[in-house]
Amino acid sequence: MDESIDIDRLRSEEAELQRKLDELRATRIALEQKVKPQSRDKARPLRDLVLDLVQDAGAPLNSLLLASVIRPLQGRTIPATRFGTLSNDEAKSFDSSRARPVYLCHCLTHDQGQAVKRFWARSDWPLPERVMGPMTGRILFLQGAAWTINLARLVEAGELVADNPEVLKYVAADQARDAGLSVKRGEFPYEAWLATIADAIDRHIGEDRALRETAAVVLASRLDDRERLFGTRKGLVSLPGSTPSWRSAIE
Amino acid sequence: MSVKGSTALVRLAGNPDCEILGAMVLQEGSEKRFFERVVGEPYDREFGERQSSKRRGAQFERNAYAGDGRLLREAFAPMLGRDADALTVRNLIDDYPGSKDDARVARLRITRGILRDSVAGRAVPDIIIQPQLLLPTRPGPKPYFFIAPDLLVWSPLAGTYLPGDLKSFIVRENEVAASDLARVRLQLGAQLLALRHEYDQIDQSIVVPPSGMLLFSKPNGLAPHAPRVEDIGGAIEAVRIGIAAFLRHRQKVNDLRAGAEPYTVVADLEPHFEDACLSSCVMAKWCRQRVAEHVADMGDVAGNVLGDMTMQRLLDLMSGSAAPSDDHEAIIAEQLRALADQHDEEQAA
Amino acid sequence: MTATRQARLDHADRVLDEAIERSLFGTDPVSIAKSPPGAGKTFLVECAAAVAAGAPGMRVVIVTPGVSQLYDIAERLLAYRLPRIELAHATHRVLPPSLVGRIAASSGWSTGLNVGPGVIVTNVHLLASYLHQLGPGSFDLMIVDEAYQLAASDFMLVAHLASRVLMVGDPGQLDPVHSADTTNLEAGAHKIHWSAPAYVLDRFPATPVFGLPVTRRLLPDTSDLVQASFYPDLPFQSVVDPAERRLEFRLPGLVPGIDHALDAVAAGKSLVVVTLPGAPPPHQEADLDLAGLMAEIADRFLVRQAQWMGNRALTESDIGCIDPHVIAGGAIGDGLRQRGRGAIRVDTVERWQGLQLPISIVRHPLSRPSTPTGFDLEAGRWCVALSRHQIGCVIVARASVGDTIRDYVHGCDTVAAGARDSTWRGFEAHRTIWNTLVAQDRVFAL
Amino acid sequence: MNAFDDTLHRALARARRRALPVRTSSSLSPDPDVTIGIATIKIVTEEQIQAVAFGTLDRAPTVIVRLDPIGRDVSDLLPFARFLNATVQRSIVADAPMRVWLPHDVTLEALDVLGHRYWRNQTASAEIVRMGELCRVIAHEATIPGQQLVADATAQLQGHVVTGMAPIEEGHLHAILAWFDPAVADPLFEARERIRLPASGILPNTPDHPHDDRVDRLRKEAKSASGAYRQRLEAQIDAILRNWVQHEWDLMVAGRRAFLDLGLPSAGLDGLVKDSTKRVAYALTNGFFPARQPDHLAAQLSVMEAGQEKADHAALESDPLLRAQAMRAGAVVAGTVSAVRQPRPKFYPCDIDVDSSQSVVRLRLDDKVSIVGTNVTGVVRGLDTTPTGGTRVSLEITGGVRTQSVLSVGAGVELVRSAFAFVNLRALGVVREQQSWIFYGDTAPTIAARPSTGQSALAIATAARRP
Repeated sequence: MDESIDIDRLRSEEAELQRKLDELRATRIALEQKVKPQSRDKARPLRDLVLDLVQDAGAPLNSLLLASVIRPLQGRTIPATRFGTLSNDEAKSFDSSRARPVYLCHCLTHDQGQAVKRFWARSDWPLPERVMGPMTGRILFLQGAAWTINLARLVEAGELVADNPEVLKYVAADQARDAGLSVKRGEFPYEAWLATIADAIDRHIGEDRALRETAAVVLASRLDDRERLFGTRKGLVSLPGSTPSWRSAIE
Repeated sequence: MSVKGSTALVRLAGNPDCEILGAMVLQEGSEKRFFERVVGEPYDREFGERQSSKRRGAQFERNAYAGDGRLLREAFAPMLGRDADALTVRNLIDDYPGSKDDARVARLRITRGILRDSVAGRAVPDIIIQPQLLLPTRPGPKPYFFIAPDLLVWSPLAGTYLPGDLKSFIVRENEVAASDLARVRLQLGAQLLALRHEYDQIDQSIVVPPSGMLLFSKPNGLAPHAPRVEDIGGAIEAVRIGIAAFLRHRQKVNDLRAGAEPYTVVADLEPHFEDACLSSCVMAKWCRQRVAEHVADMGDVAGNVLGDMTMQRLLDLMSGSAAPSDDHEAIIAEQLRALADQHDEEQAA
Repeated sequence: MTATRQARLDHADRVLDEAIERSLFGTDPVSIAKSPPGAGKTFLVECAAAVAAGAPGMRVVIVTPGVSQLYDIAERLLAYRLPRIELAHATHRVLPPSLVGRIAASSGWSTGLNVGPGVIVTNVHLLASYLHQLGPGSFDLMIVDEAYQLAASDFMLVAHLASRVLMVGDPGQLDPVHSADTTNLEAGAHKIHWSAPAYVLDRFPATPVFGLPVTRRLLPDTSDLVQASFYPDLPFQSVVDPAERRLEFRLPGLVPGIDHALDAVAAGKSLVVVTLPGAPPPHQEADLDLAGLMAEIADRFLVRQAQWMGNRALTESDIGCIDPHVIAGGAIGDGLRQRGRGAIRVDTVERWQGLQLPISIVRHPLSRPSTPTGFDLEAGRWCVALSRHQIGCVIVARASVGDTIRDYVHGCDTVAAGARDSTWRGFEAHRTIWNTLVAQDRVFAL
Repeated sequence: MNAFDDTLHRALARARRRALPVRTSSSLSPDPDVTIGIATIKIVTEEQIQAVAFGTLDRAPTVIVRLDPIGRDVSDLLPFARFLNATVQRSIVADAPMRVWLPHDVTLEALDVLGHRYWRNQTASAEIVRMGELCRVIAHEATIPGQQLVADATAQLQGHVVTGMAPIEEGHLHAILAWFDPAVADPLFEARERIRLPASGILPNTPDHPHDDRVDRLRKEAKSASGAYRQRLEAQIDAILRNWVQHEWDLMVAGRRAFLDLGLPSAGLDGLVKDSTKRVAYALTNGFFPARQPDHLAAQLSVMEAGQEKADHAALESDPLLRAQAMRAGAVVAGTVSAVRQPRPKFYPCDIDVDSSQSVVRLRLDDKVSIVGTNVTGVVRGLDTTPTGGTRVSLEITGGVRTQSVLSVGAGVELVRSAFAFVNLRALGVVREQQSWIFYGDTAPTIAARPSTGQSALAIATAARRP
C-alpha cells in the first residue's frame, strides 16, 4: 500500500523534473540564438579570451577577478585550477620552437623579478606595465575594479552584450564595496564609483609608476627573455631535518 | 581533519603527556580514520568542521583580503598609528596560489626574502597576507611542521613582524569562550615560535616579543573587530613543551612500530585522558575506557582529590565493607558516610 | 656606610625632590610616583603634604583606597607642624584609640573642614558621598596614596576635585579586586577596572612618572630577587646595611632542618625555604602538617631567643604568618595558640599589604593540591608576601612545589582577550624565585 | 563547595544513581505571572537563528522555521517579534516582573547576536528593530549577578545539584536530566549516550543524524528549484528544524520541571527581584543603551558588583548549607550571646558580645553586620580572642533593638556582614557634569606652573617635623 503511494509520488516528481528540464533547455537554446557573439566566445580558448580582456582592461588582471567577470560576461565558469595550467601551457609554448606573436604572462616583483602568478598581462606590453612595486597591488585592484564597473555600465547602456547582465552588476558592486565605496542594495551609481576610484588611483599612481619604471630598467638588464615573461626561476629552499647533525635554532 | 601543522602543536601543547596524540600526529590521514583503524569500528560521533563554519571562515578571509586588504588596513591603521591608505600589503597567495607543499615552499621562500629585507632595512610591506613559516623539530619522521599564520604585521614598536590570525567566529564585545581563547593563543604561540626560528636564521640578536594579534568578527556582517593584541609568553612555552613531548612520543612510537604504521602500536602507548579530551579528540571515548573503573571517570578534579582509586573501592569505603588503609581513606569514608546519611534523611523527610 | 649606598640614597633623595617639585609646581596636572616595597612611599606623601601646606599654602587632600591606610597616614602626619591636619571618615566608624584626642576627626564631611592651607586625610568613598558639598577646585592638591590599589572607576568619582593630582603607589602589588566579570571592559577604550595610575598611563602615556630607586626595607638578596621577578620596569636597589639587620640566636639550634633554616637567616640569607616531604593532602582544606610547621618555625624564633642585634630581642609582635587562604591561616593560628603564641599575627596577603615586620613566615601559594589556579599564580600576591620582612622571610612549602613548577603547562585561558596575562607573569616570577632559591642552597628539606 | 566535597557528592550521586541537591535554598525567585520560554536552533558560526520556539510554558510553543536564515529578509521573524513585544507590554502594563526561561546559555547568545544585528538596523521594520532591542535588554540583564529575569535551565540545575558525571558533562541538559528520571536505570550510561547528540541549540551532525549537512544541502537545492519540487525540499527542511527546536524546547521544560521539583525554598530574594525588575522595566521603557562613556561603564561595573554582593548575601542568609561552608572560611560567625549591655531594655544604646568557637573570622572593626534570620543589625566594635582560642565579637546594635529573642545572653546567633554595596548614581551624575579631562579628554592639558619654593622638599619636610 505505502510503497505504491511512494512510487506514484516518485513518478510525479520524475515527470515534473522532466518537464522543467525541457523548459530549461528551450530557454537556453532561445537565449543562445539571441546572443550569437557570446556563444562563439564560449568556444574560444581561455587563453585568447584572457588576452583580449587584459587588453581591454589595459592593465594586468587578477585570476579571481577574471573568473568572476567571465562568468556573467561570457557565461563560462572557470575553475580556479584552470589558471594554473594556463600558466604552465603558456610557458611550455614559449619554450617550444613555434614562436607566438604574443604571450600571456605574469607580473613581476620589482626587486626580485619573481612571477606574481595571479596577475595576468601581455608580452607585447612594455615591461613597466607588469612590474609590481609596494603599491602596485592597490593600483591593479583599483584599475581592475574600474574596468569591471565600466563593463557593467556599458552593458546597461546597451553598448555591450553580457550573458548575464544582472550578475555582472553585482560583481561590479562587489568591486566597489571592496574598494571601500558606499554601496546600497539595488543602486548602481557607476559614474560616481568610477570617479572615486579614479581619485584613489591618482593618489598613488605617480610614485608607483616612477618606481616601476626604474625597477623595469634593472630587471630588463638582469632577466633573460623567458624570465621577463614568467619570472626568475625559484632558488632552492633547504628544509630542515635532512641531516642527523641538524639542530633547530629554537632549541 | 588531520592532526597536522599548528593544529598538531596546539593539541600537543594542550595535553603533552598523551602518547596516543603523538601517534596521531605521526599517522597519515584523518583523525577519524585513525580512530577507525585503532578501534575497528566506524566513528559514530560528529567529526570535522561544519559546512557553515567553513563557509563563514572562507568568506571572512575573502572580505578581509579584498581590495588590497582594505579591511585589514583599516583595522590595523590605528594600532600602527598610520593612515589606512598608506599601509602597504602583499598577498602571497597572489604570488603563488595553492595549498600543496610546492606552493607552501614557494611562499616560505618569499616570506624569508621579506624578513631578510626587513632586517636589512629595505622597504617591506606593512601587512603580509598568507605568509608561510616552518617550525623544525629534529631529524626523523616529521622533522618540521608547516606553520601558516593568516598574517604577518609589521610592528614599529617591536621592530619585527608579529603573527596575526583571523577568527571568523562572532564576538559581541569581548566574550570569547575560554576553550577558544586557549586554542587560538596556542596557535599564535606556534606561529611566533616559527617566526622566531626564521628571524634566528637571519640574525640571532633579533628579539621577537611574545605577542600576536587576533582579528575576531563583529556580530553584524563580516567586519573585523579592532585587533586584540595577545600576550602569548605562556602559549609559546606550552608549544615548546608540546614539541618536546612529541619528540619523546615519536621516539617511543618508532621504537615500537619497527616500520609499521603508527596506529598499529597504540595499544602499547600511554594515553593521558583529561576532561578536555571529550571536546577535542576522537580518541577520547576510547582512552576514557582505561579510567572507566577509576574515580578519574568523574572528572579531572575527582582524580586530583581522590587519587588513583577505583570506584568500587570508593563505594566499599562508603558502605563500610572495606576498611580504610590510611588517613586519606579514613576521612573519605567518614565524610562519604556522613553525606550519605544526611541525604537519606532528607529523602525520608 | 659605604660610598655606593650613600650614592644610592642621594639619588633617591633627588628623585623624591624632583617628584614633589614637578607635581606641586610644574605644568602637568597629574604625576605618578612608582614605589617598590619599603622605598619610603609614605614618607614621600608626608613630604609632599608638608611642602604643599607650608609656604605655598595649598589645601591638600590625601585620599586612600581604604580606611585602614587613612588612619596610618594621619598618624604619620601628626609628626609634622602643619597649619591644619584633619581627618574625615564614615559616620559609623570609630577613631582608633591611638588617634583619639590628637586629630580633628569628622564623621562624614562638614562645612568647617578644609578651610585655609592645610591637610585633610580621607578615603575615596567618603568624598564620593559628599560631592554635592564639594566641587572642582575644592583642593589645590590631591595626593592619592596606595594609588595602585584604587580602581580607576573609584578615582573617577573624585578626579575633578583638585587641579593637581599626585598618585603614589606600588605597581608590583595586588591590583584592585573586582567580583564582577570585567572581560568586556578589557576591550573598551576606558579600562576603568584597572588601577587609577594604570588607567591614566593607558590613556596619557606622556604622564610624568617618577620611579623611587631604592628599598629601605628589603636586604640586598631579597631586593635583587623581588626586583627582577616583579618590577621589570622599575629598577631599584637595596640601601639596607646588612650590619644593621643582623639576627642572632641566644640558644643554638636543635631541630634539624628548621633550625638550619633559621641559622641561615641569622647568617644573612633573608629569604629561605623549609619544605615538608610529599604533596599537600587533597582531602584537607588546609595542609595541617604544613600549618603546624609554620607555627613551629615561628615558635623556634622565640624559643631560641632571636635578637635583632644592636636593637632588641624579638617578640611575638615582630613575627607574622602570611597565608593566601583564610582557612589555612586559621590552622596556623590554632598551631600558634597550642604553642602559646596566640599573639603572633596570622593573616592573608591582602591584609599584610602595606605593612612590614622583622620576620615573616609565608606559605608558598603553589603548595596546594592539583594544578595551580590563577589565584595561586597571581604575581601581586606573591610579591606582597615576599616583601614584608626587614630581616628574614621563611617560605614554607611541600617538596612537591618543585615538581609543580617544573611540570606547569600554561592553560592560556585565564585572562580576557587582549588582556595582559598576569597569570603567566606570576608563574614566571614563581619559577625564577624557586629556581634561584634552589640554586643558592636556600631550600631546607625536612 | 570545595573540590573534595564536590567530588564526594559526585561519588554519592553515582552510587544513588540520581542527582543530589547541593543547596537547601533556591537562587531563583518563583516564576512571575509573565513567564515565557524561548528555544532556538542556530547555524553554527554564522550564529543565525534558523528555528525558534517560543510561548508560555503551559502549552505547546509556537515554532518559526526559517528557510533562508542568511538572507536579509527577516519578516519571517515577525511572529516572534510580536510575541516578545506583547509579552514585554504585558509586564509593563501590569508593572510586574517578567521571566524568560531558556534551555542554556547558547540560546542567550543567539538572542544577543540577534539583538546586535537588528536593534539599530535601518532597513528592518520597527517591530523587528524593537525585537532586537528587547533581545539586547534580556541578554544584558542576564550578565548581572543575582538577576531574576533570565532562567537558564542548565545553569539552574548546575547551580543546585551535582550528578555522578564529570562536571564538564553537566553542560549537557539532556544528560543532566537522565539523573532526575526514575525510569532511567543507569543514568551514567544513559547520560553519556545522550551526549552523542548536541543539546546546545544546534542541529546534530553525526553519521546517524547528519541533519546539519542535510539541511545545508536541501537549502542549496531549494534555491535553484521551483514549484512543487521546491515546496517538497522546503517541507523537509521544515520538518527537521521543527523537530529539533521542539526537542530543545522540551529539554527546557523538563529542566525547569526538574528544578522546581527540587522544592528549594526561594526566600530572601525579594531585594534581587526588586533590583532586577527595576533595571529591566527601565530598559524596556527607555530603550537599551550600551555603556561606552566612562561614567556609564563605572555604573555598569558597580551594578554588577553590587548584584554579586547582594546575591551572595541572600544565599548565605537563606542557605544553612552555604553558611556552614562559609563558617569554615570565617565569612559567617556562629556563636552565643555572652553579654548584653543595654541600660533600657528594647532601647538604644545596646551593645552585645558574641562568643564563637571559630578562630577564623573575617569580620573587621567597624564592619556592618546582621544577625541571620532577624532584623537585628550592628557594627563590629571589638574582636578579641577568647581563652579557648575562639573569638569574641563585640557589636554596637544599630537596628532591631527590640528583638529580645537574640539580644539576650545565651541566645545562639549567626553573624554575617551586611550587603551595603550600592551604585552611587548621584556621584556618577556629578562626574558626568564635571567631565574631568582624565576620563573624558583626549589630551592632557598643561596647567599654570606655581612659584616653586626653590628649596629641597626634604629640607622643608625635615624643618616641618616636630622635634
